[in-house]
Amino acid sequence: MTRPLLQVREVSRWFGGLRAVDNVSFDLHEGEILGLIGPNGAGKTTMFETISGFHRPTAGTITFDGRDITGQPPHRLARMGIGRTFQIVQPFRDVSVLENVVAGVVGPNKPVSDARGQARAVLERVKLDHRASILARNLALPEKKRLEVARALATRPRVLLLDEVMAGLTPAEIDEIMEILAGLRREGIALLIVEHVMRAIMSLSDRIVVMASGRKIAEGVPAVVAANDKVIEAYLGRRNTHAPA
Amino acid sequence: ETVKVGAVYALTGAGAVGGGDGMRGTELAIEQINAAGGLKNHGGIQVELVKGDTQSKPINAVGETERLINEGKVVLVMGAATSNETLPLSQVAEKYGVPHINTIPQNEAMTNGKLKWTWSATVIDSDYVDGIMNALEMIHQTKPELTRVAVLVPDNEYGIEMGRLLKAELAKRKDLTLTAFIEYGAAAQELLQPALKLKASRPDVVIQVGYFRAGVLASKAYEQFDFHPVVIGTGGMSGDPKLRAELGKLVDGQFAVTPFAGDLPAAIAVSQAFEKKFNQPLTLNSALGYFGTLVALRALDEAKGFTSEDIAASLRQLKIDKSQMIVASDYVAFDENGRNKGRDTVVTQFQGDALVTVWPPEKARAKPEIKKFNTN
Amino acid sequence: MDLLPLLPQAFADGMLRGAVYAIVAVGLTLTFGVLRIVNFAHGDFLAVGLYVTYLGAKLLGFDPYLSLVLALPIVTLAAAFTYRSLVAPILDAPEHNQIVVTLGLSLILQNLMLAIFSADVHTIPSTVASGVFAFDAVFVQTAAVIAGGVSIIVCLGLYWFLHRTETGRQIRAAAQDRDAARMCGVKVDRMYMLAFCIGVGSLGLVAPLIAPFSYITPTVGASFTLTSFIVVVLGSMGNFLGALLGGFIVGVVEAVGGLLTGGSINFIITYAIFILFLLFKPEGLLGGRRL
Amino acid sequence: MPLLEVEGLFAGYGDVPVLRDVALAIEAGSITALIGANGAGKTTLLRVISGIIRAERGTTRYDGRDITRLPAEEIVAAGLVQVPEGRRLFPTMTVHENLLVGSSSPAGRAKRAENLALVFELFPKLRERQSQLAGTLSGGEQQMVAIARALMASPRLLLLDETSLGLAPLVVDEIFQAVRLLAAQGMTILVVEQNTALALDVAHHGYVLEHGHFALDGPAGDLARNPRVKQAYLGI
Amino acid sequence: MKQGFGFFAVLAVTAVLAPMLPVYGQHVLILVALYGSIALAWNLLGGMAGQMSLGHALFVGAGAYVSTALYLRLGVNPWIGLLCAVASGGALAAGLGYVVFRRRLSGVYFALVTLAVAEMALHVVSNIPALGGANGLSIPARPGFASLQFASKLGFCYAALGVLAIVGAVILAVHRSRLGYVFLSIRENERAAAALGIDVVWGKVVAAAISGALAALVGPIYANYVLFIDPESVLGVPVSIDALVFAFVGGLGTLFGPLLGAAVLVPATEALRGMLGGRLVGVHLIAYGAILILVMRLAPQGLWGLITDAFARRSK
Ligand SMILES: Nc1ncnc2c1ncn2[C@@H]1O[C@H](COP(=O)(O)OP(=O)(O)OP(=O)(O)O)[C@@H](O)[C@H]1O
Ligand SMILES: Nc1ncnc2c1ncn2[C@@H]1O[C@H](COP(=O)(O)OP(=O)(O)OP(=O)(O)O)[C@@H](O)[C@H]1O
Ligand SMILES: [Mg+2]
Ligand SMILES: [Mg+2]
Repeated sequence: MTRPLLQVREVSRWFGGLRAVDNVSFDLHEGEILGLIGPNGAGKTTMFETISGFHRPTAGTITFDGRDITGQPPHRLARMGIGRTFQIVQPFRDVSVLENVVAGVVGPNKPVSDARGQARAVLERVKLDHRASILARNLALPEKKRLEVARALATRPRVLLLDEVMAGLTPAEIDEIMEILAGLRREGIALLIVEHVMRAIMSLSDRIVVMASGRKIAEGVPAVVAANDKVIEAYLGRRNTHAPA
Repeated sequence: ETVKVGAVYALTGAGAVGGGDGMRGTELAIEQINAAGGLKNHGGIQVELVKGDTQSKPINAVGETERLINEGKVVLVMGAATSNETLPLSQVAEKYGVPHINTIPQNEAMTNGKLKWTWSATVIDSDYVDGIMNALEMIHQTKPELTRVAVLVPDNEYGIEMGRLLKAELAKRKDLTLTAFIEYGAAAQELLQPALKLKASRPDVVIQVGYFRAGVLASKAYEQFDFHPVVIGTGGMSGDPKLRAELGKLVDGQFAVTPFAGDLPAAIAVSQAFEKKFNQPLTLNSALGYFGTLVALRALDEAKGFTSEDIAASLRQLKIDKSQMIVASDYVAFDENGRNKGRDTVVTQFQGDALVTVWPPEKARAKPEIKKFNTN
Repeated sequence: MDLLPLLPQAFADGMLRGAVYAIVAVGLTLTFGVLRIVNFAHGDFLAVGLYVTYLGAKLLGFDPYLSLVLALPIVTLAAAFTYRSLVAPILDAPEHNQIVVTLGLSLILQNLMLAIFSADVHTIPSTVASGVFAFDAVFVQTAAVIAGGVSIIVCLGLYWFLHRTETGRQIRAAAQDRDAARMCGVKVDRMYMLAFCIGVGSLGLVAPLIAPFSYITPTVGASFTLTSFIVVVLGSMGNFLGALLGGFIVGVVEAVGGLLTGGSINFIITYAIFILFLLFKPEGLLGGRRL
Repeated sequence: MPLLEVEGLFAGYGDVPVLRDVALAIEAGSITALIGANGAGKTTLLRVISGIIRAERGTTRYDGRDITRLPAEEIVAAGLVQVPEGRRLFPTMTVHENLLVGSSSPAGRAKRAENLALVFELFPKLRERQSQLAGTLSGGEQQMVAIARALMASPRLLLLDETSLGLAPLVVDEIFQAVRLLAAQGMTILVVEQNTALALDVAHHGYVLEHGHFALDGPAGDLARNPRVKQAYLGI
Repeated sequence: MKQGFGFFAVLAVTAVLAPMLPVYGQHVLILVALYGSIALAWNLLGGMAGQMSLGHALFVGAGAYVSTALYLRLGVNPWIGLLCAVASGGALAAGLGYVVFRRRLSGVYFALVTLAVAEMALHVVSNIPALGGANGLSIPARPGFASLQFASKLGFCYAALGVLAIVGAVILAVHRSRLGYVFLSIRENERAAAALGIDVVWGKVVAAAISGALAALVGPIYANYVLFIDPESVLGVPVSIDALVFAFVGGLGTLFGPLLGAAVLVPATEALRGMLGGRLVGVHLIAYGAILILVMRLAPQGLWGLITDAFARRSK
């Protein structure tokens, strides 16, 4: 495999006495999809927030493309090429879908000249182009999730962190998103995805990192992780120990 | 057929107390002249009042004055109650060349020669200071030992100017000791701390400057601290008959330096008419509004016609004698700057139920009483 | 001048004034801090209460304390009417709609009082509590002590009510999530109405209490509105004990500041302290914990 | 007679129509699953039934009584209780307080102590967390509180909206275990789920909502084998 | 595009019609243009960037005081004073914004801080003798273009419309540039904005600076029109409240709604005062209050929304 694009080294993030993320390390390579799973409250979202600069790590270092980015503010990381979505969708509710994505295009300090064209292209990639002129708040949930992806994509990220973009979707809708994500991988964008939908995460991911109580408890290819006793105990439960499709 | 005159006061907003009083005085004066047959020299023509409300904002003083001049077609304007409204008002009068009768504010800038169209019937700040020094004189005639003097002024334009003049005047008097000079916030909700500091300086006499509300708050604070100096007040802060109604005997014995006293011979009838019409006593601002309007109407009556030039000429020559003075003015005649040469103040005192003029002796209705007081 | 000996007096004045701020702010804490209704007319209801007290004195010869039987029900009724006609329809509206509506209400109330009572300053002395207590060199008005005491009791009482009673709990639940509360069987409309009526109606209790040592004009309430917002924020939004503490702090800062400085420099100090507070402890005195 | 009966229901938000001519019948003691794409109107239907929003037309009958125009709190008092989508806890109140608010209806208040005991038996974790602020709980724990809070109202009919959303598989198992237990004790339950397989697995009867209208209904097992359902909702 | 054209068209028509207005009408036009400019400036920060200030009087007042004091004390030409006013308003807003936004204060906290700072400034100025203290400053009447005083009312009309045009042009330029999206993103969701590469603190400070500078532009024109300023009239709370009420009533966050708000409410106040002011004290303000409530009830999105809705319906 290529050299790691994103390196997380012994990162911790504490809230007072609570160790939400505790000494976690992993790598993400170019063009790779890395799944991050774990029980509720395991620290997955906190890990995302720390990588994308919304939280400063309590300890540890994060490097991106060989540069130490630990403690950089979120907007600077976004400009470097780290894009992210939010677990709770946060569209700009009162403007159109297109404007949402234009904001993504110009966000990292780009002029507005051909931003609309670029935004339309991004909307096509997530199959939202037919909704371009709708106010974002009027979108249905699956569309909002895709908008969330589109806006992050518009910033031309090299790494994209996706936090539960499939939660609340029907299986058919999940299939649609999976297809989009597979397309992104083909474009060479590295993806770090958090998901509780096992079917999706097991089939999409190249590798999976499992967290519980802030710690990394397992890492490896999906089949191996799914069979790991610790993972079954903490997360999957006996009934869900099916191997990936 | 009527001739229209304008009056601009703050009827709403922060300055509504003073402005409302001024407007009521003006209303009464106009009602009376109309009832008495209008302007005699002009075939008994009736006078119509057009009112403007500044809402206590200078820019509305501009707008309202312009409205009155342009749309109300008034031949002269009167007002307002505070100098921050009256200065812009007079600038408009200047621009249109319409006579402006300043009724209430005593800011000297109104009549320092820069404004050609403003005539001021009332006193200026320094008159109050002279009056206060007279009052001290009066006190020392019976109690020469009361030499410790403290000063309490608000931090608004009126208070700061008065404070400056008072300080300068007291500094000249080697026989007096200035024990404290205290500024209070004009918008303050209570005056406990200023009163506390006053008391701590152990003055015999407190000179207090301010408006009605401050008078209420100061008297209550003195009472709380069991502090009873000889009080000389100015403005609405002392000597307003409404104070007696609100505070009862708390104001007993307080002196006030004022250009108006309700017991001046010509004022008594006006007071009664005012009470009858508005069901409230005639206050300083009401009296000044009334008096300024009288001056304006008199000038109008004596003018050849109702053009601005005619009215201005009439104002320049105007002479009103002592018998018609409802205020402390000795007579009315304007100097070249539009300042009333006859302007004057008297000293009044709350004595029991009455508010009486006690100084100067020739205008006094009673003798000043300096009752028991404590300052320690 | 040696100001040191005067400090105890200033402190006492500040505490008593702070208690008044606190009790006015407590009502705002309920409506603004808990229900999130931005009410710029809050203080004007205090003025309404004061005029009711004044009328009681003028027309019926009531002592201010007796006027409680008029002011409390009338202000509460006014609050109920306001809630039904103006507040309830805009509960879901954006904050700025609420601001404009309550600013409009404030204009209406102030000018209604102006039209009826004129801008004159009035006082309402009490014969029951007219005296002055003297402790050593400190003088305090009996009426102010009564108001301060009641204020503390009311703050604690409301705290108890909101945290320890069934109704209080339901009010808090309704304030946090109206639909969820409804799904729990809470009569949400009634709880909002009740909270608003208590929050604003409490001013009907405050008015007669402060009447003996303050004054009335149509705009007297407006100055309380601003101070109350400051106190509510200082004391951690929505926290009654915080409001009490915030009230005391503002009162004492004003009084001691007034002693050490003159004129409006005092205001500058109060505002400066408030700003520093917001900058460095925005979650308020009692931490971020809302109700 | 069904415990809940919905007929000819039309509802929407302002100008936007959502439900068109919906009819539904739920037998006492059964578990019914309601499935459908996002935005199909499932939540809207539950909100109408619970009296949170008003129907434009149509009736809902509960226990033989017309409750279409009843205020939400009276519907709760009658024993029809919803666990809302997104949990909707009172975040700065403690778990205990959340549970107490859950028993605001007269029926709930009367059986408060009893229900509290029952709830702690069902979710032993919550007993330890009683004095923690609800907003600081993990997602799974919050979902348990949401269900527990609804149980505090002594429901006869429990409506569960997207209970499994965002929860770890293990927790989802725990929660549906509890649902089965409640049904076994005689409670009538309506579950709305995106996790169609799970919903049809636990339910006796199922409804498929498409664009605000019921496209299909039948025994849960039949639906699970229906090719159309398989393709659209089971992702197979 | 369309809105910009519409704005300048309305401005041009107004400029052509202005000479035909009676003098009092011209006064009202000046008021509308000045208050409208303040409201538009406020809206750039409060509506477009979502940071609602309750202290815009600070910038209006700074503008008025800087130009007036420079002229009276140092004899600086009022036109240069005007530039200094704008610079000082912008600098003040940027400085205040930097301190406040860096501490992550927003919403009601931001509103209260700005209110407190403006009030503090009022009392500070009241205590500075060089600025006339509470007395205020009177500007000697010296009509002439060079002294920024215009001999005729019409001259002031054009000056005020000029200010409005500048404010409008800046707003349009911002709206069409990247800044427009920066403000929009910050207003809609700060965390999402940061994730898009937007420096949120920087964006807010820029919004504050532009807004403050534009508000300060109004100060010198006001001062030279009234020829008198004092702390209460240019730094007082009512100035800030007016700006925000006009913006709310006109349409928060829309490009030109706040101007519409001023264009409706200012003449309404004047008309009400003219009709009712002389009779029963305060009645016109009661009516004004009722109008505010009614507008918010009937047009929750503001008058601008009402108009665009009507157009949308017509074109359907
Ligand atoms: N800002 C914060 N302050 C205090 N505690 C926090 C904060 N953010 C998260 N936590 C705590 O950190 C822990 C990890 O939370 P996190 O949101 O990262 O979990 P998660 O793995 O994303 O869970 P889920 O799958 O439910 O989304 C939880 O216990 C949570 O309550
Ligand atoms: N408060 C609201 N105002 C306006 N429209 C709404 C509102 N809530 C929902 N809608 C719209 O009504 C339609 C149905 O929504 P509903 O929430 O009932 O769907 P659902 O089937 O529960 O979907 P989901 O699986 O996403 O929860 C959707 O198009 C949605 O956008
Ligand atoms: Mg998470
Ligand atoms: Mg739903």
